[in-house]
Amino acid sequence: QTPRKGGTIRMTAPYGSSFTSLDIHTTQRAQDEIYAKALHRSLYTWDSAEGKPVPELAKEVVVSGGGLVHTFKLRDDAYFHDGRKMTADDIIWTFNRIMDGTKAYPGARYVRIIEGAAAVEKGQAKEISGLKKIDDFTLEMKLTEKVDPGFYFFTALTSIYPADEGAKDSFIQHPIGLGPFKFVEHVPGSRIVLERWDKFYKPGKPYADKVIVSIMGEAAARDVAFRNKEIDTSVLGPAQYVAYQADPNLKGTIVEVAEVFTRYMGMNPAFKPFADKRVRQAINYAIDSDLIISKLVKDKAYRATSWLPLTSPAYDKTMKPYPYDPAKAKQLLSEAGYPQGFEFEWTTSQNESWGLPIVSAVIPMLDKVGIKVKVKQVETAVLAEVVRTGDYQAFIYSQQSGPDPLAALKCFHSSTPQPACNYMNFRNPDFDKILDEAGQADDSAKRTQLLQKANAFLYEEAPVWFFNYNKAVMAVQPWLHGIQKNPTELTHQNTEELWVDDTSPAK
Amino acid sequence: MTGAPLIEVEDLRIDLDDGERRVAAAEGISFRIDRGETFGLVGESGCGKSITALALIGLLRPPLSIGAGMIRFDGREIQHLSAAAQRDLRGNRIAMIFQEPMTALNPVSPVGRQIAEMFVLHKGNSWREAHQLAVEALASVRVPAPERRVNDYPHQLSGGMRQRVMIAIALACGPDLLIADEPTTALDVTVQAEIIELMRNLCAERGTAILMISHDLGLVANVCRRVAVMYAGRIVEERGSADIFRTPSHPYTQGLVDSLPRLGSRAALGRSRLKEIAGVVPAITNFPDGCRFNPRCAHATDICRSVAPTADLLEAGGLVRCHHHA
Amino acid sequence: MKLRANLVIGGTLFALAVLVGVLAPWLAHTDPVLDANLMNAEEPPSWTWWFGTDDQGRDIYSRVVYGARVSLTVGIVSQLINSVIGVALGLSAGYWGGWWDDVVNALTNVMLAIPSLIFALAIMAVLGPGLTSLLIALGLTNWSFTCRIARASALSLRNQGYVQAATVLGYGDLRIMMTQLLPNMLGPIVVIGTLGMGSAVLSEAALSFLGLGVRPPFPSWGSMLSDARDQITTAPWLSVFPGLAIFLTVLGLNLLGDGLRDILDPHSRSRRT
Amino acid sequence: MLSFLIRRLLQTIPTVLAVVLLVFVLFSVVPGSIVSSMSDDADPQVELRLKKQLGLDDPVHVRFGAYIAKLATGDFGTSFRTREPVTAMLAKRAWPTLQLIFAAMAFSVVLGVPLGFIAALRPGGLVDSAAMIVAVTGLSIAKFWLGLVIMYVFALKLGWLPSFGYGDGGLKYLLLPALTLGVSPMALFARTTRAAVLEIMTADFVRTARSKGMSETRVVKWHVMRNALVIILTTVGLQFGGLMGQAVVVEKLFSWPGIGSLLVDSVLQRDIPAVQGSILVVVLAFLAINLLVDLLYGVIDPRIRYA
Amino acid sequence: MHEPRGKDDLILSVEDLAVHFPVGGGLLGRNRRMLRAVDGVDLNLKRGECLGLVGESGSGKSTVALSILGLLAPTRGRIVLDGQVITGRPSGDRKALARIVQMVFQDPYASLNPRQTVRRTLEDPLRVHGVTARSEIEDRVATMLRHVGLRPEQADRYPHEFSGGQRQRIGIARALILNPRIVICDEPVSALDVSIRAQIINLLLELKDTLGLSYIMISHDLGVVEHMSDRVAVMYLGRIVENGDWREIFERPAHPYTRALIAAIPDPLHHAPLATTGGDLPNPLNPPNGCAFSPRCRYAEDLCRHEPGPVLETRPDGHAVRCWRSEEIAGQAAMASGDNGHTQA
Ligand SMILES: Nc1ncnc2c1ncn2[C@@H]1O[C@H](COP(=O)(O)OP(=O)(O)OP(=O)(O)O)[C@@H](O)[C@H]1O
Ligand SMILES: Nc1ncnc2c1ncn2[C@@H]1O[C@H](COP(=O)(O)OP(=O)(O)OP(=O)(O)O)[C@@H](O)[C@H]1O
Ligand SMILES: [Mg+2]
Ligand SMILES: [Mg+2]
Repeated sequence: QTPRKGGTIRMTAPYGSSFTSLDIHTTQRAQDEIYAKALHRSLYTWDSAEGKPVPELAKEVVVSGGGLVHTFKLRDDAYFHDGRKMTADDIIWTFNRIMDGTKAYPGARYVRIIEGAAAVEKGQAKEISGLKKIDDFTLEMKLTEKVDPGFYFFTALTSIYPADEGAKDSFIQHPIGLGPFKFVEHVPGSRIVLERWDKFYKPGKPYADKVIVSIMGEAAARDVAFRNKEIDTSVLGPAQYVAYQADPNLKGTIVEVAEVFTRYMGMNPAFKPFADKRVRQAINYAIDSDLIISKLVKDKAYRATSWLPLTSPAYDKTMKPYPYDPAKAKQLLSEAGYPQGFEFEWTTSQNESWGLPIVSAVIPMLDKVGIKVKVKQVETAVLAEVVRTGDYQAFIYSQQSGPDPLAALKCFHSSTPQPACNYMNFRNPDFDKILDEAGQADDSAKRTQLLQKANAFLYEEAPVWFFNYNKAVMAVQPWLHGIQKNPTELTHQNTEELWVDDTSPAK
Repeated sequence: MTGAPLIEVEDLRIDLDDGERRVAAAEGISFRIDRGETFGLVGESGCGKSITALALIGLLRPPLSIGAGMIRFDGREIQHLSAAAQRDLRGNRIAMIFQEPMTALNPVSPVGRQIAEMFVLHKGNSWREAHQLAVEALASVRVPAPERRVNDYPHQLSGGMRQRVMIAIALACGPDLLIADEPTTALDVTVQAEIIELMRNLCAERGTAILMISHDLGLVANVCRRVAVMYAGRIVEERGSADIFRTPSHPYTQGLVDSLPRLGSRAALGRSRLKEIAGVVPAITNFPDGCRFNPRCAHATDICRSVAPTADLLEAGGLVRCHHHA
Repeated sequence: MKLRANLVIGGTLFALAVLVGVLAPWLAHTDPVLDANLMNAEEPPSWTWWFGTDDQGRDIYSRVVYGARVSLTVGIVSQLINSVIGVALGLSAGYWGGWWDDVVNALTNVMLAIPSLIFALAIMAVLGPGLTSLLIALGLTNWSFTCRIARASALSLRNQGYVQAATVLGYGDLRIMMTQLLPNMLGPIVVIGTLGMGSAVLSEAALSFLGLGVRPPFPSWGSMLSDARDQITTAPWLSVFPGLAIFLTVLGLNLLGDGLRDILDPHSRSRRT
Repeated sequence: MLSFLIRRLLQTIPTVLAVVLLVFVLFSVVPGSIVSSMSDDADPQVELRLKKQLGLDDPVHVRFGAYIAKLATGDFGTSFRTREPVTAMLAKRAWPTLQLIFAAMAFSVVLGVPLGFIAALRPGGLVDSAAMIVAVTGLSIAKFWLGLVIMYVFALKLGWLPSFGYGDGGLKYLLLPALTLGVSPMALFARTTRAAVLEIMTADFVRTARSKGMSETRVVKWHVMRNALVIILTTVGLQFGGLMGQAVVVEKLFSWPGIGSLLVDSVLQRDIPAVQGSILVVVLAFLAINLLVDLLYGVIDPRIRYA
Repeated sequence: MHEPRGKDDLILSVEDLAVHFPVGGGLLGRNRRMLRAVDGVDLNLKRGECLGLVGESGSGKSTVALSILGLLAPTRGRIVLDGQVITGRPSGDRKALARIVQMVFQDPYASLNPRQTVRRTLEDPLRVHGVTARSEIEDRVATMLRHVGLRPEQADRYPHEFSGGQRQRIGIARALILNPRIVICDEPVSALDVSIRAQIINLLLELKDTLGLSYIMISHDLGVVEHMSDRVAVMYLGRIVENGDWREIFERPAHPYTRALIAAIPDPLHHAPLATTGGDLPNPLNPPNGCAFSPRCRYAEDLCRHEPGPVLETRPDGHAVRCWRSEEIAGQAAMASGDNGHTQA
């Protein structure tokens, strides 16, 4: 089928009742990246088919300097929506902006990998020393570590802004990017409307004339709108996943993908019972995760074995998850000195797929082995804070565990501070050693093997209850084509690949 | 037509439906008023004066209703008229003034309009004409600066002024009968005197008959030619007003006349203990058998306790409802 | 006086709800929190599961029965707090007048100007979700109406002969307020209280919907209804029963309030013609 | 009239100040650091610098003073979350909310008041009973639940109206949210109107009107209506507050881009300047509307006009 | 009849009492005006005496009473009760005052707390005043109930179970339970059924003698005032316009207002048109210039309308009048006497 030109794509943003900001550098919420994928471009992009980041704004990348220096041969056909051609200056300007320490841009965590970036953040330097403009379309980047920069620079948090334009007050009202669609209108709390950018650098693309991203936080309302053919995509929760599967008219609309998120219960080693590995393992034995996944999550998830998710290159298919074995759990508890069990406080948010309902289902299971749970419900923002500061006995969370396995496991490295992503404050020299080795390894097979070992180590240490890896499910109207199964976040679609056929009610 | 009474009430009974049963709030009410005559109805609070008046003008509303009897106005039985015909009489030929001038006027409508309504309703005038007539009506009740006052709202007028407005409304269409239900109890004595005089003069000029209701014997006797005394839902005595004070026939009337300190009596006769009527007024749901005054009557005998007395004609003229009247 | 239908129906519904809450341990078939068995998840209503089971496999009937406790506690306690605050402020302001009256009036205006649900939302955000917070949030935000009525009653009552008599007899202010004013203004206050309880139950549901409700695992009708909203078509029984419980209770309270108003509030009693 | 207006405006100032203070104090004790609403893993040093820059290190009273000073110039501060001036955010949100509230109010008044009138004309009759059943039902349903049902019925089953959205098509997007929001005030107005009319029907001046020989319809038209309006108006004015509260729920449900959904988002994400701004705007709107109601009173009720 | 009595016979004296109410004006106190409800009133009450206080509605009678009871703080003036100055004392002294002066209210329906039994209504004051012995309390309540003509068994009933007359008896019992010296009766019978009034008037007179009480009797009903009072004070617009022995006032009224008042009473046996004064009641917020009665007075001359108001002049016989022309009017009246004070308009 040849893609049709024209038409309107009507996407939905399901994660809340507004977009945070039109300045995509300020926001790390998945919600905002939905529109950003149409409006902006970063140095890299995630190639869902290949399962890895690929250069987007560069035609070629040359690695030198022992893997630390990357030289980007930039596109010379990328135009900002104001008609100006993108050059290396824009990228340097953008990265400098993100490192403005007075603004705390969340993208700083990625740019910090460039040498001299941290100095800018601390106000000790004006420009990132590791970025060098060779000519208008050649950029040299020196990293502090031997990593693949693609994993750092593919998200919208590092979207390239037109130099200087991005600093203007008007920019936040009317953003300008490099993406296939340009900004038309934002009705806060309702929608963003974008229209085709004719000078987009991929020939013949985008296909559609217009993209509307409507904000619809209520699953039930989204359901009505989707069935009513008012929207083209809808993210499905467990209940609707079941309902759509059961409905012959809707079954065909389902698109699923294993996302790189691990859902888990983090346990605070500072809370005495959790300091004991046996207790943590006991909890993994005591919870019938498979049952929860099938009954409560309605199979809209994959059972987690250890930290790394299914789609991770370092995922070990031979590993088996903790079996459901309350007797074993009881035995481990006795060994650890808690034959009668104990009580802990479990901090959770209301989230339907990894928050409160899961906690509620786990409570009676833990009760069976004598462990009592006190629930502390907080809002998502507070939970993030709690997790970062370690102000918890246990919490349940969904954390990105990919796409880069090394970065994902790095979260358990002793050198990673708790607020960064080492939320369980995990410190184990043996683990550190394996991981450091993996980081040094040049051979990718060796590296993968070491990463698998580290992952298995975590399994054994059980710093968390390994619950599941998310299965993202989206319903897509039959007239919308070109959906990419993006494991980093299914709603993040490269809109230039999408097209609607003429059966779309929106024309 | 002369000689025929203006209004004639015969054996009227007013029922009160209190949800479970019906009780007669007033019964056996009979009286007649001639054209241009002044007739008074006195009695204590709750004896049924107001509901009798409301029955005459057709304004009884549930839970009250006419149970029996007949009201004939100008030869026609009112109850049997259509609703529209009744409305034609009301305001136009029978008018009424109420006790509380404060609340009897609509607070959010200018007084002029409330008068003008009468002309629009009954005389078919346009609002513009009616407004002009309202100014004249206000002038006729001696409201100063009537052109200005027509646009005033009730709360901008004093109590006496409001009652004048009420009189203007009542007399607007030149009714044959004016029912005045305690028109001055809410007013000061000096103002009362003015209102009473105004009402009396205007009615005399126009030949309007007055049915005046009050619990003030002195006032009624002063205004009216004939007076009926009510007690517990019945008329117990009806006399010319000159006689009823000098020679009251019914023990209740006697008691009333004697029990009240009259201005000048202490100076003339010295301070003596007032005569008391023992006991209390019976509740409407609990009227005694026989003569309703019997529990409080010093002269009561067995017959009083069992048989309700009929209305007897008195030689000196008038009626009394007592087994033992003089 | 005829016994009014709304009074009887309303009273019965409310009494029933209270009874269910009180007798919850005896009425419930299972523990509302711990007796979750995912094997039984989302069973439709049947002889075993009267109201069906939820996605966690808990018996909805038992949860609705226990939910009465939380929802009614929220309704009753928060409204009690409101009534106490409202009466205390309104009564004293109306009785004493002067600067205190001005202060109370200003306070009432402030409370009136912030919609109570929004105010409750703000308080919940500060205190965090949970039953106590909810009681505080709803208990502090809805007293302005009671206060106004209490103040107006106190203003008119203080000119009543018996209040003046009490003053003349040398009663202290507190005694006058407690023995002379309070008992005589209870009618409308109770009416407002009853209606307020109904709206508190609804507010609890609304706050649950907004993600700031009662802390689990204890079931409240509002949180059950809110949690079930995504399954409104796939498993309607999840929402029907708590929804019905809320509806009937609030309906009962509204009817009861109306009925009480007819009896207690002299304003709506028909006067003499 | 003008002096009345000015006096009323002056009177609202303490109320507004008190509200500002209240909200400010409330959120100065909020748990969770403000910076967490900005970034997940900001460098601790960055966090400190940020706090300082936002003036969050100053004592509460200094912050309050600064806040008031800025407010006086119409500056509501900058949102922590969107980094936009709160004023700009509110400006965009105000109109949708006003649309929603006025549509709901219009719907509820237009339906509720006549319903109450009809019910009152024959108390105890069939219409009365039916109207009161509708009314009490409308008051007893959880709003979000009602909204979902309305959405299913009118959008999905009947296909009459879109289930969500704002703007381009105009009225058709407004109808369902306004209907959801309007049901309970409609019920309330029906009840208030009925009670008011019944109350007024027993007033002495109604008896006077009847004694003039007026038909019942005239009595109602000439004398009862206007008096009832005074009572209804009070309820309408106060009900705006309730509507603004309920709008939070309805806006969230229908993805309506108003102040309500902004408020919920901001509350949940600890965006304090935005929360303060939204509440303040709601309060100001409420006060403005009630000022309007007060002026209307003057038009309807001469006792107030001349007071 | 009016032999001068000793100064210590005075149980109450009110000197230059003024009570002004601020009215209008909002929060900001703009256009707030003073309503001079009482403006310079002097009154004396002797032991065992009944002072009648009459006057138009709004003339300040109740305000005077409330000031004496300590319920209103006077703007100016002095009140001496049983030798003690009570003005300017803290309101905490309400209890001491309560044992000297008490009040009987107009409306027997509104003046009893509907939620308290008669017993509580009567016992609570005793308790408040430190009488704690159960038997003494019961005794005093029973005695008092018998005094006012009720049976002690009726004490456990609620007010709605009594008729209006009985309620007024309870009101009187409540006023007397603390054994006060002075009782202020504000329209004690005007709300009662006509046939009941005599019972209450007789009761009040009896109690006065048996208990040695002094009364201040406020009433519209001149018949009642004449019947009960020893002295009468006539108020008009916040001031006393005439004050004197009852016989003087009723037989030889000196102030035109008093005369108009008396003349406006319809006489049941004398069907003459009622005397009218014309004019409207003055607005207390905006009192007329000169003599307050001048706009309505048929004797008014330029002097009355423009000079500042006349002062209260006391004649040797104790009869005081506030009128520029009382002498001349008295002369005219003497000429027209014989019509029982009724003046033709
Ligand atoms: N609408 C009504 N509902 C119930 N009872 C009523 C109603 N109207 C009057 N009554 C009763 O009917 C009786 C007679 O009332 P009515 O008003 O005629 O008395 P009245 O003689 O005019 O007394 P007053 O001097 O107090 O005006 C009273 O007992 C009263 O309680
Ligand atoms: N608390 C108050 N505030 C303002 N004005 C008052 C207050 N109390 C009384 N007044 C006014 O003071 C004046 C005198 O009132 P007062 O009650 O003493 O009159 P009165 O002679 O007892 O009248 P009535 O015979 O009607 O009882 C009136 O104009 C009244 O409106
Ligand atoms: Mg009457
Ligand atoms: Mg008085």
